Amino acid sequence: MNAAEELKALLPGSVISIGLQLNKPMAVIKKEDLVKVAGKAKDLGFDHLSVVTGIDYKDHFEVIYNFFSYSKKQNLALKVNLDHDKPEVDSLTSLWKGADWLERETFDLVGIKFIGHPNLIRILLPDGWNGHPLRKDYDMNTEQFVTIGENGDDVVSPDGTNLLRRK
Amino acid sequence: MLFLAMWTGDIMFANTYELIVFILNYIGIYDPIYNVFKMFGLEYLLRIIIVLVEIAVLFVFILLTIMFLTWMERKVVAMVQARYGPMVTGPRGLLQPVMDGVKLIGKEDIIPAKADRWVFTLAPFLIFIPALLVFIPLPFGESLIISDLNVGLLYIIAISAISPIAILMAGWASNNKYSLMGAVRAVAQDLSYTIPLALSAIAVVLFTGSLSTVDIVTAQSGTWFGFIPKWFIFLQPLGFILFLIASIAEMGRIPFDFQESESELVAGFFTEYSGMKFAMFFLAEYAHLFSVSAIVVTLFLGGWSIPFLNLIPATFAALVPIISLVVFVIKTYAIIFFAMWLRDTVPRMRIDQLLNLGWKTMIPLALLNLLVTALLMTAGVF
Amino acid sequence: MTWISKDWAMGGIIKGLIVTLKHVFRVGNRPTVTVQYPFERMKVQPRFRGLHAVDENACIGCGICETNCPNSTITIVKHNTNWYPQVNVGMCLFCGICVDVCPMNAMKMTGNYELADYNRESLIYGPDRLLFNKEVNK
Amino acid sequence: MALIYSGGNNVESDELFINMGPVHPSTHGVLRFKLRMDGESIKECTPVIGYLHRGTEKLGEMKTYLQFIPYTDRLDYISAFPNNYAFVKAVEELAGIEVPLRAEYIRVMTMELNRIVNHLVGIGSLLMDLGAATMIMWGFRERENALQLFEMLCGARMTFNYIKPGGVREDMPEGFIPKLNEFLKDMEKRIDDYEQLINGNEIFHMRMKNIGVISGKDAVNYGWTGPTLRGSGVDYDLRKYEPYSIYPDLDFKVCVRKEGDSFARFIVRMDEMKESLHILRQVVDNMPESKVISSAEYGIAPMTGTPSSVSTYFPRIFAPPPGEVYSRIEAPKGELGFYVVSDGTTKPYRVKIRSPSFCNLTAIPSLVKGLKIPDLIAAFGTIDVVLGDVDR
Repeated sequence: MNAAEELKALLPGSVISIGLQLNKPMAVIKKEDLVKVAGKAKDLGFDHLSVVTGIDYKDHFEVIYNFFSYSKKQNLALKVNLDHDKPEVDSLTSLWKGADWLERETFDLVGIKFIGHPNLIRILLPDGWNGHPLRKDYDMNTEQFVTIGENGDDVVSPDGTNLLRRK
Repeated sequence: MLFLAMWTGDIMFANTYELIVFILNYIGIYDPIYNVFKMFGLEYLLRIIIVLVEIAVLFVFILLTIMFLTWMERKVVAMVQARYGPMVTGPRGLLQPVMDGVKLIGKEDIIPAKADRWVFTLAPFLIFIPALLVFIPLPFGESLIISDLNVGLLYIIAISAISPIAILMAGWASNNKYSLMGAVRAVAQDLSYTIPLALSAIAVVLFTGSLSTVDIVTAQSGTWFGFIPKWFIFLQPLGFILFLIASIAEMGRIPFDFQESESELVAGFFTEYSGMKFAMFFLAEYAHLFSVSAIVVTLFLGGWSIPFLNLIPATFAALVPIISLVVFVIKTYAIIFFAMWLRDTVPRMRIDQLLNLGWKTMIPLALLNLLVTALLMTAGVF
Repeated sequence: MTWISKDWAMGGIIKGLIVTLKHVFRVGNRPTVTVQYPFERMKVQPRFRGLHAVDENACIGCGICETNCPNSTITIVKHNTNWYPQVNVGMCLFCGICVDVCPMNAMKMTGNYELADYNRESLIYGPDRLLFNKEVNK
Repeated sequence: MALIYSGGNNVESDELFINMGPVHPSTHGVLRFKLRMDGESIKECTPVIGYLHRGTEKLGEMKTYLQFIPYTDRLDYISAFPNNYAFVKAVEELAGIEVPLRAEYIRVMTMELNRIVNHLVGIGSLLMDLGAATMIMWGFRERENALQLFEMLCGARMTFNYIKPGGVREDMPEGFIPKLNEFLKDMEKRIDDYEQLINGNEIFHMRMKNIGVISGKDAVNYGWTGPTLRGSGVDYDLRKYEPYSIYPDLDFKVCVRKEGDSFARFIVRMDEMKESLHILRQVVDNMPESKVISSAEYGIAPMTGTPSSVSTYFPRIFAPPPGEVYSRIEAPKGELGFYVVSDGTTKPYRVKIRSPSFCNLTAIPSLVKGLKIPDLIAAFGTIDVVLGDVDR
């Protein structure tokens, strides 16, 4: 019995389906129950949150959490499906401190809101950037210009008026 | 004949002025010149001219030494790090300091907009001039001393205490947080390390009973049992180690280079300086390196005194001032090499660890050293 | 003084000083390794991926290198009567994919790595600068 | 900066805000720390990243699988082979490609060499930040030898593009193994030199011991991996416990230290270099003979072939079947993972990079709270991040 099946047995209401992500067990879960299932997974020994991936499938978003258990040497992936209009899911920062930046990055690049995240601001792109680049509908042809403002913050403008030296 | 007398120590000149007058007399041109000046009633002018000439010679010597030291530093670092170091300018890169100077002179002199202009401009001078003034009472060789002050050691310690003020001025006036932190660190460091420095110097003064540097050096001439030089390092091993560590801290070199620790504070108190002003800090740093090493040599390694004087044939007696100068320079360079060598080996300490070391370890040890020395002297052991 | 309770002898530092001194005097296979660059150069390995070279006879101007270039570095331009690649070295990743994909083995990369220039235009290497075999052909 | 006597025994000072970076000698690139300082001690540290963001993940969606490999070189540019391999491993798992044994040996060889290179640079720059510039020069001397080997092998010194789906780009050239053996022999003596120079140095101990302490549990919680995690006493190495490639056949031990401070992380790196040398010796001894790429479909016309000889032409279209995979390896800096989603076309639908530097940097704010700026530098140096890897 792999970890996904174990989870299914423990929380039958929350796990929608189980499957394999190639050769690693994966469970698709309800987005409302993410924290509950992840907490259960942590109790099962999955103490390492390896990565948080957000994927834009045009009609819906998927967020995939890859866990690993140092004690059992097993993998586990949890997947939640989100509506395209309202990409929101609970934050795992209460369980894993390492989720902080991973979720911020997913918010920054894919635009998924993590409810309950203490500091959900952009991390790689400057504050005020328009759009989330890893969405499939991101407009790549519009230029955005960034400078450092008076108090050290990033200033973004669409036409480059804030640049000291125009190109 | 007279040189022979000099060599045996019967005649010693108090300072270089008298040596020059003696030499001029010896070759017979002093009186004609003196008479020319006397004609116009300007005898004092001749004295001033001679003193100015010797100061000029000294400063040129110091500046050349500094330039050589910058080259040497880079070469030693390069040797440790399996590199060549400067190789292009001049033979084996010897003219590199000249090129550096030319480059720095050619640079734009930037004063930050919000800097305190006057203090900012004054600070490099205030650090550079004391760095040169320290050399006034330092004996470079027999009779080779500008002025044998009877408070020579005190003068040296007092003059080198000016540099923290200049550093604080530079750090404050730059209006830069890194500069300010560097300056505050430098002041804290200098304050805490001048104390063990002075305390271990006092232990030496106990032996000589005089603050005059010439007296200190003279007290170290000769040998015990014919083969151990009478250097104070053998009487004061702990004092020597404390003085060496404290003087490396005074120089502000790794492992104690907090004033400019480049990986933490970018460049410390001279972050905002450029061009010639930066060059002054740079030169002052190496002047410090040379002067502090010279002081270590004077206090603990016998200064210019030649331990095995009797091995020098009497025919070379005329060269005694030159030989003593060479001996002094060699000893000084040994200390400088040690400082450079240490710099390439150890990482930097942390500022609180440095202050801990200074206040909690070095000052008690220096006091203990002083106490033991005084007790042993009272008991008549020395 | 508890913070420095042990290691009073500073044995570690003395050990380190000995090692650095060995380097100063180059004791035991610790030679100077720097190469004085403008005066002497390092030997470039035969596989080095530097500036491109295009075999004039082999190149058929098919444009496979153009489509496979990750950075759109290569464009096919007309040179004399035939079509040859033109490489914008300023954008090149020097990944060697163009060499891998060339069906005729016409593209290769030379050991020329000194490609700095004064403006961006001169970084665009046209066929006139990339083709070899030219003289041999005549 | 004025001292305010606030009553009682507490002397408090005004807060000082320091902007450390993005241009600063010891932030290893363009990292920026916003520091709220109380005198010299750090009250709050906020890392600001993204100054080197190049949109590698977006680029991954726009390039074909083969075209994306050169871009992985630019993530962690100090150790690019593991980046190559991590992506290629994901693609191979996705497409089910068999890899010849010799190719796997060459891959492991390059990755272990790269681990040595990475640790040399990591230790060197740590020591340079602490003020001992000698180590980085010595490290770069050995690194240069390794880079020469890389150049010999694949023609590039840092950005290799060498590991391809199905194998490696080219077989080893003539005279590579003797040169590698020479390097290995040399390296042992050099590591002794390093240990003599640094390991016992009392000042180094003062700077590193009990600085930036993190317990194993916290380290796992923060998502730390690699040498940083092993410095905290967690015995984990993907090469050992989730083995890939030929690592199951190799004999090596996982270097673990219990202390969890900066010194432990440093020592783990030092020991790993020795283990890598051990692995390399086994790889060289057991190098099998076979082809180095399984199918020419993914590859590669011989680079040194005679010009104008017509090689067989392939329509080099490589499209893995639809699916998704998360594949991770033990890169020198920690766990490097690639999440690749294929929709059956020649370009990945989504590439997500789990970079070790990014995740290891997460813990910095809590790691350095209450320490001083020099300790921040020491702790940061032992985490050993490369900003190309953080910002991607």
